[in-house]
Amino acid sequence: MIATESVENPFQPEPARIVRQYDLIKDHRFFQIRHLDMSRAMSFTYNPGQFLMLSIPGVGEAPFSISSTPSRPGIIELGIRRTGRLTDALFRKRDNDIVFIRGPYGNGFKIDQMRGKDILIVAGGLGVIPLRSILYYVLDNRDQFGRLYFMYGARSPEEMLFKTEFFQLREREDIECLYTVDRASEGWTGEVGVVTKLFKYLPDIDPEGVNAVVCGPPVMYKFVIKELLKLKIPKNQIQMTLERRMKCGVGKCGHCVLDHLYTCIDGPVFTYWDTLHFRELI
Amino acid sequence: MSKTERIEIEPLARVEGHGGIRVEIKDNKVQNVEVRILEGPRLFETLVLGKTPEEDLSIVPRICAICNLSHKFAALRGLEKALGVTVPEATQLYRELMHHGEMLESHSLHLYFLALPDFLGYDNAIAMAEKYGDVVTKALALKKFANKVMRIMGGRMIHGENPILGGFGRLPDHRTLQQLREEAEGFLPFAMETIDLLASLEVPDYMERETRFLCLKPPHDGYGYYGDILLASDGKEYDVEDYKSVISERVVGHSFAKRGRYQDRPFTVGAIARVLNLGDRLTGKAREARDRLVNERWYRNPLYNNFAQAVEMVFSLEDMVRVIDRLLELDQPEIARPTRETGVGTGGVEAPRGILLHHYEIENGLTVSADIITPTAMFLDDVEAFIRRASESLLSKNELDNFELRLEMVARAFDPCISCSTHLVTVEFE
Amino acid sequence: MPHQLRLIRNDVAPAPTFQTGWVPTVRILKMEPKYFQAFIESLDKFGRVYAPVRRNGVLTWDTPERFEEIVLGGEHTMIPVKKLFHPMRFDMFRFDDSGFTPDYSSSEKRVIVGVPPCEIHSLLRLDEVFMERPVDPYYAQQRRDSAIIGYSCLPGENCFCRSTGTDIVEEGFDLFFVNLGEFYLVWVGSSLGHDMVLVHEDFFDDSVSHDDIKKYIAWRKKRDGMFKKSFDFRSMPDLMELSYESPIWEGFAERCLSCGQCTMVCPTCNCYNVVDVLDISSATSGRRERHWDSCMFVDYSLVAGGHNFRGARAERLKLWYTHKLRAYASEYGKPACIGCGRCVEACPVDINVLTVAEALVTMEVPAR
Amino acid sequence: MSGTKTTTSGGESKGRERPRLGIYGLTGCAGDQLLLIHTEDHLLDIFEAFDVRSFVMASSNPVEEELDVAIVEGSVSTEEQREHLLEIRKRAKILVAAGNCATAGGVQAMYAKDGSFAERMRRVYGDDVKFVTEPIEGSPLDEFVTVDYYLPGCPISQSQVLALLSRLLHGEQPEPYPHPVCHECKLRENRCLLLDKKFCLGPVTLGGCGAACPSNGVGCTGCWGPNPDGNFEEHFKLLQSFGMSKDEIIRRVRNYGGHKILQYIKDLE
Repeated sequence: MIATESVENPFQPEPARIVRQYDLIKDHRFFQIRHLDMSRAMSFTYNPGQFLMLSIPGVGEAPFSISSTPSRPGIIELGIRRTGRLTDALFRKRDNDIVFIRGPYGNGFKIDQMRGKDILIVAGGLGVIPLRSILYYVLDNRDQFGRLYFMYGARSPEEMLFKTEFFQLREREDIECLYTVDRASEGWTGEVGVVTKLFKYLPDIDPEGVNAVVCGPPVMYKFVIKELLKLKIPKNQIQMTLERRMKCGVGKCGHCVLDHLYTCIDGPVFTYWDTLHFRELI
Repeated sequence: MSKTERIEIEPLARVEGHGGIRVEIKDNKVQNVEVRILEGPRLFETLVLGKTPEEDLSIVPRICAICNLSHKFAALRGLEKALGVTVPEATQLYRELMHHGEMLESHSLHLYFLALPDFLGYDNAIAMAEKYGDVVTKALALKKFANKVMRIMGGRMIHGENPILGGFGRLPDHRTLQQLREEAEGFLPFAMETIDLLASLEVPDYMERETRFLCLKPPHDGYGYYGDILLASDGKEYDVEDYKSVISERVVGHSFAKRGRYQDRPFTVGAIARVLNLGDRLTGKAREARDRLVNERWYRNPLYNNFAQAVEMVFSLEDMVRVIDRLLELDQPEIARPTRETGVGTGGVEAPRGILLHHYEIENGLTVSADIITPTAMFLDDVEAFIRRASESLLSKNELDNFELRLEMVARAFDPCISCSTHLVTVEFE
Repeated sequence: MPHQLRLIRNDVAPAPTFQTGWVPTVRILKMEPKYFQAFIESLDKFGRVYAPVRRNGVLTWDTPERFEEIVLGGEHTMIPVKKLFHPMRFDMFRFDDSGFTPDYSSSEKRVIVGVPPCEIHSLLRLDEVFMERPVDPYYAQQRRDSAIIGYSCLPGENCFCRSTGTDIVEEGFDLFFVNLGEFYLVWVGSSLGHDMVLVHEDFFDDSVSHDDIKKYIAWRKKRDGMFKKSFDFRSMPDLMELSYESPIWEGFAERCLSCGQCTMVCPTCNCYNVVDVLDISSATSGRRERHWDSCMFVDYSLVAGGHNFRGARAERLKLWYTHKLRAYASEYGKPACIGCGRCVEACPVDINVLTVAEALVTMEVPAR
Repeated sequence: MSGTKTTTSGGESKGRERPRLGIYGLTGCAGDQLLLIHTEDHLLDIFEAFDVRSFVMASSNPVEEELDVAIVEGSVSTEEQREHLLEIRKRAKILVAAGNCATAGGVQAMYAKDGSFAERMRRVYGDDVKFVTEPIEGSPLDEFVTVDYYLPGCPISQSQVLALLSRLLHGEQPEPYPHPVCHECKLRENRCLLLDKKFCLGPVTLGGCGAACPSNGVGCTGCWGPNPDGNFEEHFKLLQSFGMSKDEIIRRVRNYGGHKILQYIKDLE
């Protein structure tokens, strides 16, 4: 009993304006976009950890994590690395140019499960982009969560994304910021080494009371999870967000399939418990 | 023009490939004329050595995209002779249909898009379209139709692999044939309008000189584009297997294409040779067209080759209808199989621009020798001769305006497909 | 063909999945063979008729020029009926500077004649993917616009649909013809099917006798005895799970040509790629196309920046078989394999559900 | 949401100069240029969208200046062509190699680097000829210059060349298509020739041709060049099981493989 005329086309891209953009570091750019239709822009909401499909007509469409928090509505923020045809085209766009988006897609982080808990955010490199969303969500709803630890490892101080923002966070008392770089440069006084080296700075925690969220390059997960398990954090309280090739965002095209799950609808956030069942996951 | 001047026309615009004409003039006298073929050597006859006929059939059409199906057809005729393959009537007719497609495609491209702009004084067909929009539109449609025939019979537009030893990989259904028949009939009026247009043109005479014409004589009473007998305008006939004694070849340093001669003199092949040698076999509208256009000057003036192409377009459209009508009566043919693995054969086909000969020697299923003589290789010496004549007559009349363009027109009239001139002699295999 | 139980318990009606209407009870009718052609020819008023016909030597779903062209009752088409619902290539949108406009023009009213039970099952499997919210409007429209006329078949050389439970069908058709030789039993599966019957009511007889039922049961028995291939599907999920690290994957990967034929011919494979094609024009206009894709191809899991989650051939093979034999079942409670045997016929190097299933048991990659 | 139409502030393309295009042929059959001419419906679009500076096969009076895009067909087969290519490269921002000759060397490169070229030249032309330009064994463009985009095939495919041109027109990059011929072959609903033990290079050859040969019952000859993901070893074993010798398989794979096939078969030869 489907009348196509009245069915929404889930693949329909909607126009959005690039409100502002600037380079984070070389080949990494920050975009603020807003639906052209103002009422749509104001009603648009999402969960931290969700993503958008972004199109440039004639070039194509790809998924991008939302880096802003729904607690600050009206503007969608994306952090994008220039890696190919679509991002090349996107980087040529100027302020006020139009791109096309649809979404939000994916499950997002399990906020309900995280409420009342201590939050441990572990980001590696580009992985900080989706985690920035949950980071600010927690900060904006500070009373709903316990202690907040934010670990971020970058290759070098120069390659830290959102460096100014994140350095300012260190001045807040309601968050513990731990940063590390693989290679220090002059003036860097923080930790040097991979992100797992930061775990030694964690105070004693009650593992049952902690929710960890992890995102980073594929090689990072194994090592970080080992540390989290050492802390005895329950497997279903470890969440990670994954990247996969996607062509639809709504569980049809098949590309992001992991076992019987689709990264686009059952993910991109999975718990470590999930990955034990689906060995291909990480 | 008192001191030595060298006129170079390079590249030869709108000639497919890499031709260049070099004319050396000293004290108002033509010293030297060279049509240079500087496209690199490809050594096709060595490429097929040790290969199966199936591979030969895939490799040799790559000599020239424009007449790729002529090469395929000639190779099929040569290889089938060598291997004792006799194709049924329907297969032969499908091949004729295919060949009509290529003939129409090539002639329409050359006549409407390359030659007519010259006659009418335009840079290209797009410029010509402003005043002759109707002609260009219809010509485009005709060419498209011809491409369709090539695509259906060849398998794709260029280098289709549908024609195979003994038959075809895939044949069109009756519905498709009917459609092609209707379309062919539909283009006849336009082809006849073209005859009217040509009849109204003035054809310059600055290059005129006597020459001889060679073509293949069809194995039936009618006009046609293949055969096993070489027919010369002097009335002589030769078995195509003896082609080496009829057409002598030589190598020149300014050309990777070899040069053929008949009785030690340059000669002309192509549409004009066919219409002159076989024109009295034409019937119907094609006969009307031929009678309307042909005159004594054709024997001296290569520009009439374009007129001959127009006559052949009419013939091809009419003959396609005949071929399809017969095919609709016949069952789909079986693929004919080789009866031997060792043998020798020369396949003769009239490519759009003239006689194309493919000679193969097969031993135990593998190619031990091959010789391919392309039409361009046959007429290049004659092109040089006509260019020399044109230069001399223009110089003597002191007509130096558009000198290069007028020489180019002469070369272009031959419809030289330069890429197909990369050609070789027989390689004797030890 | 419909489940035997339905013959007697006609109070439980199959849900008419995608037709507009509801039939309170299953009607089972009889038809004499002499009426069959006229009946099929009468269906064109419900839409353009598609059926298995031979084109260039290959059986394919296409529009028959004549009734005689239709091939029914056994041989499979090489490409399954999914191509009529999930087209190999189509335009999803036209775009220009002002945005994307959906293109639904590829759909038309159709009557698909001769769909075997396994392929009806395959459509129900595809429904699980495409009709799940959010509904794929392209697929949904093709589904809504198509009537399914099922037709019974006898197993071919490589059929093993008894093992996958797809040799019988309870839903997903408008009419279903069981060919018993001397007559047809015709199940009416939807109100549209009922409307079709009404056009030539005189062809049908609604008094199915006890004797007819006995003939049907005998035919079922005979058919059940004809299967030459089978495999134990129920143990597959566990076996797949246990074999995740098995060396057989590497063994099959050495042999696999990654040609993707298995996925193209598989009635339940639904993967696609989306590509924007610009017009040759200075304006930014063009179309967004959808094409069949395959998880056997190297770029299937390749993301921008060059990371390939399934660069190794073994990973790609494992994904497909895991998906067919375990993962889909965990999600939807039934295998994604419908036992048609197309992969058995299509693979030039004998990698298919049967050889893989066997290797999972023997831990040996069978010789070719 | 469905059918959303909005007026936007316009893209970057507005008011931009048309990109300058040059189309050139070196040694080959001219089929790739001819194919462009055969795009009838799109040829005028190409001339409209691009400023076609040089395309001597289709239009006279070429203007040999700076180019945004140069499409070069054919192999480098003489010293003069090598120089011509270097000169085009200098003028062109983007260089596209079109066709098997330009991308792999063409059929004339089937004996690539086996040392027989001089002898074969001698066989064909004799000992004494001195040509005005030195012949070179057919070589792909990237032996001498950097190539930005490849359009493989003998000939190239109309849809691929139009897709490339339309992307370049907007300053975008083309979509890669790294699938074997078998992909399109199955979509044409052909019976797999390998099942009938017929020679076919489909699985080890890049697709894009629309399965031109297998659709006519003729095995793929490999003209799109090697599929880097191809399982060459296994495919050769399969063909050997049909009764073909390894030499014959290598010979056939080299017919259109030219220089590019060598790296894939070096361990198999």
